[in-house]
Amino acid sequence: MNSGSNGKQPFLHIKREADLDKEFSKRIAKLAHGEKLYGCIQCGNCSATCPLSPYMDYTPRKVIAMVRAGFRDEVLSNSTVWLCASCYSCTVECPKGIKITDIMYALKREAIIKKVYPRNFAIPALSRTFYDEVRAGGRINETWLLTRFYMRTNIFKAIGFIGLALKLFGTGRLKLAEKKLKDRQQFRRMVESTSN
Amino acid sequence: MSDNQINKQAIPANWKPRIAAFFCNWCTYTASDLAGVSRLKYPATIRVIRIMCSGRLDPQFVTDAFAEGADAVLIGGCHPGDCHYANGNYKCLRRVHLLKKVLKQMGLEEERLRLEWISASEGKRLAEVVSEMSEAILKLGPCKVKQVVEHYEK
Amino acid sequence: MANESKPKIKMAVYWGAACGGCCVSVLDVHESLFAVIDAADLVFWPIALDTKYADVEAMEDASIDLCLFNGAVRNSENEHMAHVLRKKSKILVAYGSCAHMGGIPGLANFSDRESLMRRVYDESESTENPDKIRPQHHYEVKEGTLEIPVFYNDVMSLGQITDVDYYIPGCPPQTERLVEVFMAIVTGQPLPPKGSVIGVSGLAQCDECTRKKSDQRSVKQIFRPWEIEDDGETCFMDQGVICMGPATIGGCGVRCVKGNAPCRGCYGPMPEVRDMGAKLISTIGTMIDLEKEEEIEKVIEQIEDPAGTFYRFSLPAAKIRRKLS
Amino acid sequence: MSHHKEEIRIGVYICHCGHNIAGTVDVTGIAEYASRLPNVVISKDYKYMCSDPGQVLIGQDIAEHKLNRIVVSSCSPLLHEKTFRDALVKGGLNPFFLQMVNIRENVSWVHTDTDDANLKARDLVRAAVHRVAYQKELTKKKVPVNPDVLIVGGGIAGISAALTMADAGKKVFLVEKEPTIGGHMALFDKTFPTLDCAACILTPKMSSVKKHPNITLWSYSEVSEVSGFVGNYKVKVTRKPRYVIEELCVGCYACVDECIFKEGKFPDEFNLGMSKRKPVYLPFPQATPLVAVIDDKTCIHFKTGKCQQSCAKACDRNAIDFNQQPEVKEIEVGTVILTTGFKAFDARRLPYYGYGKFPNVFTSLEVERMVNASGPTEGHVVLKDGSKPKSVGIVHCVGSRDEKTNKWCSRVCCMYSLKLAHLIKEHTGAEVYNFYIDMRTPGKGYEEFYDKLLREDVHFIRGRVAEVSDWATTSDEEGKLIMRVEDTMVGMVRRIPVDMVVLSVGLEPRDDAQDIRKLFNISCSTEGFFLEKHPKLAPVDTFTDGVFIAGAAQGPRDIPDSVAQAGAAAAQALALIDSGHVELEPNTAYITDTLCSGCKSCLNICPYKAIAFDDEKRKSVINEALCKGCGTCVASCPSGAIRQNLFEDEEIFSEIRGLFVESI
Amino acid sequence: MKYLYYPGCSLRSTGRAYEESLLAVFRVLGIDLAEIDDWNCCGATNYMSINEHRAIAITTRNLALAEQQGGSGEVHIIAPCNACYMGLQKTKIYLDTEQGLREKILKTMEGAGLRYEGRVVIRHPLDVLINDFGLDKLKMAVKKPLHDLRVISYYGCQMVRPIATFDHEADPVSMDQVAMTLGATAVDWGMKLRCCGGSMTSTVPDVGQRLNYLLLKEAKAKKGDIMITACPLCQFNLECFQGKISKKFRDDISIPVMFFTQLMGMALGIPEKELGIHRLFVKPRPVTV
Repeated sequence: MNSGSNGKQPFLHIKREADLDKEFSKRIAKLAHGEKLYGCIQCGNCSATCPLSPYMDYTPRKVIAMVRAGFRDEVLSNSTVWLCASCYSCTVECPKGIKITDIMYALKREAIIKKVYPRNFAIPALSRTFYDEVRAGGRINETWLLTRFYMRTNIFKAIGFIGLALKLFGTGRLKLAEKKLKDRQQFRRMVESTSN
Repeated sequence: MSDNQINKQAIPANWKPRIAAFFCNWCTYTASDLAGVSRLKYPATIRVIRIMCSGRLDPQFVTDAFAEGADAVLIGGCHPGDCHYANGNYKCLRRVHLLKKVLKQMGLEEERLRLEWISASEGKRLAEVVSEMSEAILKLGPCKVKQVVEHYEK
Repeated sequence: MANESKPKIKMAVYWGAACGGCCVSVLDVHESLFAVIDAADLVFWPIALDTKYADVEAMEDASIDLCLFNGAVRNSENEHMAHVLRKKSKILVAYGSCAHMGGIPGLANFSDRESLMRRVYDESESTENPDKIRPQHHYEVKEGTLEIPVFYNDVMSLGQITDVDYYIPGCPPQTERLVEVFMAIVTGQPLPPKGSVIGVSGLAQCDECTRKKSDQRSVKQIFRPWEIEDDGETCFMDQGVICMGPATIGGCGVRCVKGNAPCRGCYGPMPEVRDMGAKLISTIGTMIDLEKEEEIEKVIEQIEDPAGTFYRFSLPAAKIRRKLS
Repeated sequence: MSHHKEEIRIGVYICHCGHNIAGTVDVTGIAEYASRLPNVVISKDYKYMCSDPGQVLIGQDIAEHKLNRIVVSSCSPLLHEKTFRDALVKGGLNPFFLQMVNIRENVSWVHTDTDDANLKARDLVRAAVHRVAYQKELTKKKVPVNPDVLIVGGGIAGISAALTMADAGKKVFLVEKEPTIGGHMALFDKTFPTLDCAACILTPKMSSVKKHPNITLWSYSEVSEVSGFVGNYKVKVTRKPRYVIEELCVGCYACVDECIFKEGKFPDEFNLGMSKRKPVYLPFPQATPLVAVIDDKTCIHFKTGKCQQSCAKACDRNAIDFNQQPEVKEIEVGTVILTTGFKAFDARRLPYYGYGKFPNVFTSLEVERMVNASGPTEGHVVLKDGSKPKSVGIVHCVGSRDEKTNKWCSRVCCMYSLKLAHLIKEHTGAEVYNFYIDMRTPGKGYEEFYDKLLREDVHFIRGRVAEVSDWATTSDEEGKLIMRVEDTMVGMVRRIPVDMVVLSVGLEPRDDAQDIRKLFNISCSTEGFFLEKHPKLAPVDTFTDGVFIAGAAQGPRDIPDSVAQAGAAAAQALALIDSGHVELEPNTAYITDTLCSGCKSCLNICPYKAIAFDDEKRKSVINEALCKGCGTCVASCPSGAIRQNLFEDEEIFSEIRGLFVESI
Repeated sequence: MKYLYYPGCSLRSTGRAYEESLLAVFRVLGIDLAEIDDWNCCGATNYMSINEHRAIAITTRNLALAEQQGGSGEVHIIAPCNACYMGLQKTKIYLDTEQGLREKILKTMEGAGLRYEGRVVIRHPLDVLINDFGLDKLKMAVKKPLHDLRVISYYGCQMVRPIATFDHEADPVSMDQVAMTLGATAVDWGMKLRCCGGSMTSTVPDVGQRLNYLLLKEAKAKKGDIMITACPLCQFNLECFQGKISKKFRDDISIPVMFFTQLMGMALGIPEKELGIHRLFVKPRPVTV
């Protein structure tokens, strides 16, 4: 990125064509079930309907513009896509039928494959933990999911949630053990036989 | 399954399906023009013969096309209710239904005869149908009727 | 009547893959037989005379004036005789539906040699053949090698094997037609162009049929003949019964319809029609007066064995001559 | 089988169409290939066959090489068959000795693999060479054109076409579904971009229609049946009962005043339900014809039979007739112009804009009525509670440019939104926001109008409004409608509180467009607008000769374009009428007597009842004047006795054979 | 009609009351449910983020198990959790429409000894209640009508998005209809589809809690007595963080949030214990008193 600029700050915001990943949009289009992202008219409806866009670095509209233009590193290494909560408002309201939520998923997966997702950000960690839990046991035990998640990220943060956890245990809404699948080995084999 | 393999082996390397297409002047032929004007792309497998109405489609044209060497036959007409001549397309529909039953008895694969309603505005549909059909016929391999007609087996 | 001084013409009748009905139809000339005998010498007629194939093979080429070849070509014997008789005959006539278009034996083209053999020699209810014996083309016995004809995979019409001068259709042909043709040859009348179908009226059966036809034909259901109460007066088509008459050339005198049975199409198609079955599909398909696809489907379901019905006598001569394997 | 009496001498011409064909197809190779086909005497390729030199080339070769059959391999026959038939005539040949091969639309434009494309082109040329040998000499039949014209739809397009035709001395029947002509334009106050008064320019035209001696105006009427063919259509028009004798009524309002309903009670269609009318009413003061109408669904007399009929008593001309029945008029015309107009998009289909839920969300048409001095609010733009809005948001592209509703741009919304923005600002002084995706102002003076608005202190926000809600997050949002949008210029999501929302609804095909289409046997595009014969070269023709289209029934368009198109349609109709006759394609069916057995299989299948039975000859007979040449009877004749000119069995069989007979 | 029942993981822990009340209500109404044997997690949103095809594979396993258990013909699966419901729907649709994907997943299934034929129909309990059982019948079963109760229906995201099968994608009304059938007043509000943030309450508490704050605040502003939901995560977020949210935003936004099935149970006269009312943090006083 930005090679040849000697790292001087003023050039950082200038993006040269050579720095862009021209194949990026094709890959994302394929991963996200369709070529429709090319039909985006930049109306911003997605950003406006998105409840989380105020917290994002780039609005969904801008993400699509950037994907189309090939701003791969910016899009992937950013927290924006991880803030998508999969509420699908954008997908439903898009006048061009673009499956924006699926694009967000595709970007998340791409970020993980490329290992460029924001490391200090908790959401990818939860996804990872969740994924491992399911792969191992077939079902989620929310107690262990959260425990492992906090261990993975910031154990101290968990302290703030101890009170809540106790209350949940008290009302029977958290349990230590959960019924598991009959043949977890076979389940795991099935999962692993599926390539992406 | 083994039949299938034999069939596949028999397909010449550079073979491409040839589909005789009978299109009605008002809808499907116009759709083929529209596909052209819109520069839509589809495989060069069909050979269009223009008739005024799908009602002119004589099943003899279909059996003749097979006997002459067509790998498949596509018939295109106006959507039901839209026939330029009131209801010629329905008459075509009935004939084709009966013809299909007979051809099935003759052992011809169903995919080789297709009737589609494609209106003048559906250039895209036309391209899709031709692509789908070409793919299906490519999988089936050449039609054997001509071979049978030319060489009676003793 | 043939002139006494005029030499008799030489005539042959051959029986290929057929039921024998055509030979019987020749006998049906009744009293006219005398006229025939007056004018012709029968030099070969397996059903009536003991002439050997070798005798025929020994004849001079073009020494037979008229040969009536009935039956389809089903095996190597039929084919051999077709070629021999062609060579020996001045006028070779494909006589009857089987020689003309393949006829009823032609329906075997819906099957193939192997399955026919299997059915006959292994599977039929009355077969007991534990050693799975099948006829062999060559068979060694003490006395030497026995040869029986090769059974072909396909049934063919005569015209598909050799050059035919005239076709006289029918299952069997109407005998009066034969006499007319015969007399024309004997009396030296100008003959029609080679390849013509003769002994036919030139118009479809309906021309002679006296049943009442509706101007507003509308068929919403198809029946087999026994499913209706035929009034003997109304066109079968109008009653929803499939009659091949409209697509079948006349000449038989509407025999079947006069007997209150729908025409089965043995006389073959009209001259402009190239594929009789396909043409009937067109006529009958168009007639079904329905527009909903499911309803159309339902009516078509009522037609039992449509391919066998429409190509009853003409499968080997059809555009698609047989079932594809 | 036909036996050629003459020697067949075929000339084959392969067109390059500049680069259009030659870019993909090896035109010289194919010309060389064709030269080796049976009966081909000469084979050439040429840059533009349809050009004059191209046509002359054919003529010269006919003379020089004694050609008697011509194959032109170029574009679609639907485009240039006539051109080349004329070239044959000029060269002294019967025009039907021509066969065209479509190697442009059907080959070069749709295939990318050049080997496959060349193979296909060769097959097609070979098939044409085989077919043309069997083609016969034919003559076109001439039929006279009835000079009368039917115009369906009395909006501005229909009115314009009617006046043009009538001024040219033709007898015009103008049929309108509603009680009055005027269409959508009658609803408007001002027209863009000139802001001239719609009524001032429309109503004189409406009364001209009424007064014109050559125009028969049937309002409150619908076409119910159409038969016949170009130049000779037979049409049935059903006149709905309006229970007022049109010839007697002078539109004095006495009946309306005396109706037992003292006040209007039922939603007034003309004001889009924003005001009320009585069961007996006149749509608006300038309605044409100015004749009252009684709505039998709301009139007490029709509902209960127990009305004192004060309206009838009030009419001193005895014009009210409660016993009126639908009346069917039968007319004969030579040409038809369809100007049935459009329907506005129903904003209820987009719940996130709150139309029907929040009272102060209006459609643009409702606001058009509001700003109109004769409208329900007498020209005042007001909220439902009667107060003036302090802020108004106008949402563009409502229902348009959206895959879930209408994919197309409705063309007029940007401009009318700007007009409304101006009028609202003028009437109320409110803050006006335009929310647009793209600003589309291609038209004479349109961009200038936009520019004027930009300087009028009207706000423009580029972004599609996601939601109109009453969810207030701050005190200044309380009681307001909040519009959420990304201002894509700034790159921020904004919430904008307004008092009134105007939804600029798009244009879509009318619900009855499909019925009209079927009646007149024309086509619709995928979206449902009437389909023109050629988008560029025949924009007002349809695939049915003698039927023309104009106005928004063919696609969204504004008033000037509708009027221009109506003029074009009228000119086309006049050209047809003034030529006095039309030539019909000779593709009719005929019966060979010597083959017809009288089986009657054909009688009931002709949709035009062109086949009759001659009881004496016991054979079917085709009435050539009624036959339209579909060929259905030809295909189903079991004897092969029915044949079709231009589409003879042997021509088609030969074409099939030619396609497959050999491939190189 | 018999339905197969896919509970999903949350209905066994934080959303336990949803399962308890759903089963109780369906029992009383006489709707038969049989749990899918050996079901596994649907993958929710998280799994998709890591590996889409594996996410689809594990969901397909559930569909295949259901077909196996449900016999021939259409097999109707009730998935009460919005995320599960959508996950199963989406999987079915993608398998129906994407040939390559389908072939691949079916191969995986074959490897696991399973067969998926596409005979499943994914149903939401609301869909079944309204379209199969019928609101008229429900009305007759009501023993304690909830008069004078202002109910705020919160639909959450994935019940009608991105696939709306039984309710309008932009303006769902099914839960409001049920509330009205129970005798309550359905409060119309503009945020019934606005996202609660999902797991963000735990991962990015600042954002997650703010989203919930906005929802609760508007619910209060519309004078709601009670909020109902059809999603375990929505319910968890909206209810269990009320303390934290109140403190953080210095605003009293406390309002009972319960599953719609719990509210139904109350109206049908089912004992509170069976409906898991005791598991709620915020006691639904308007209905219990």
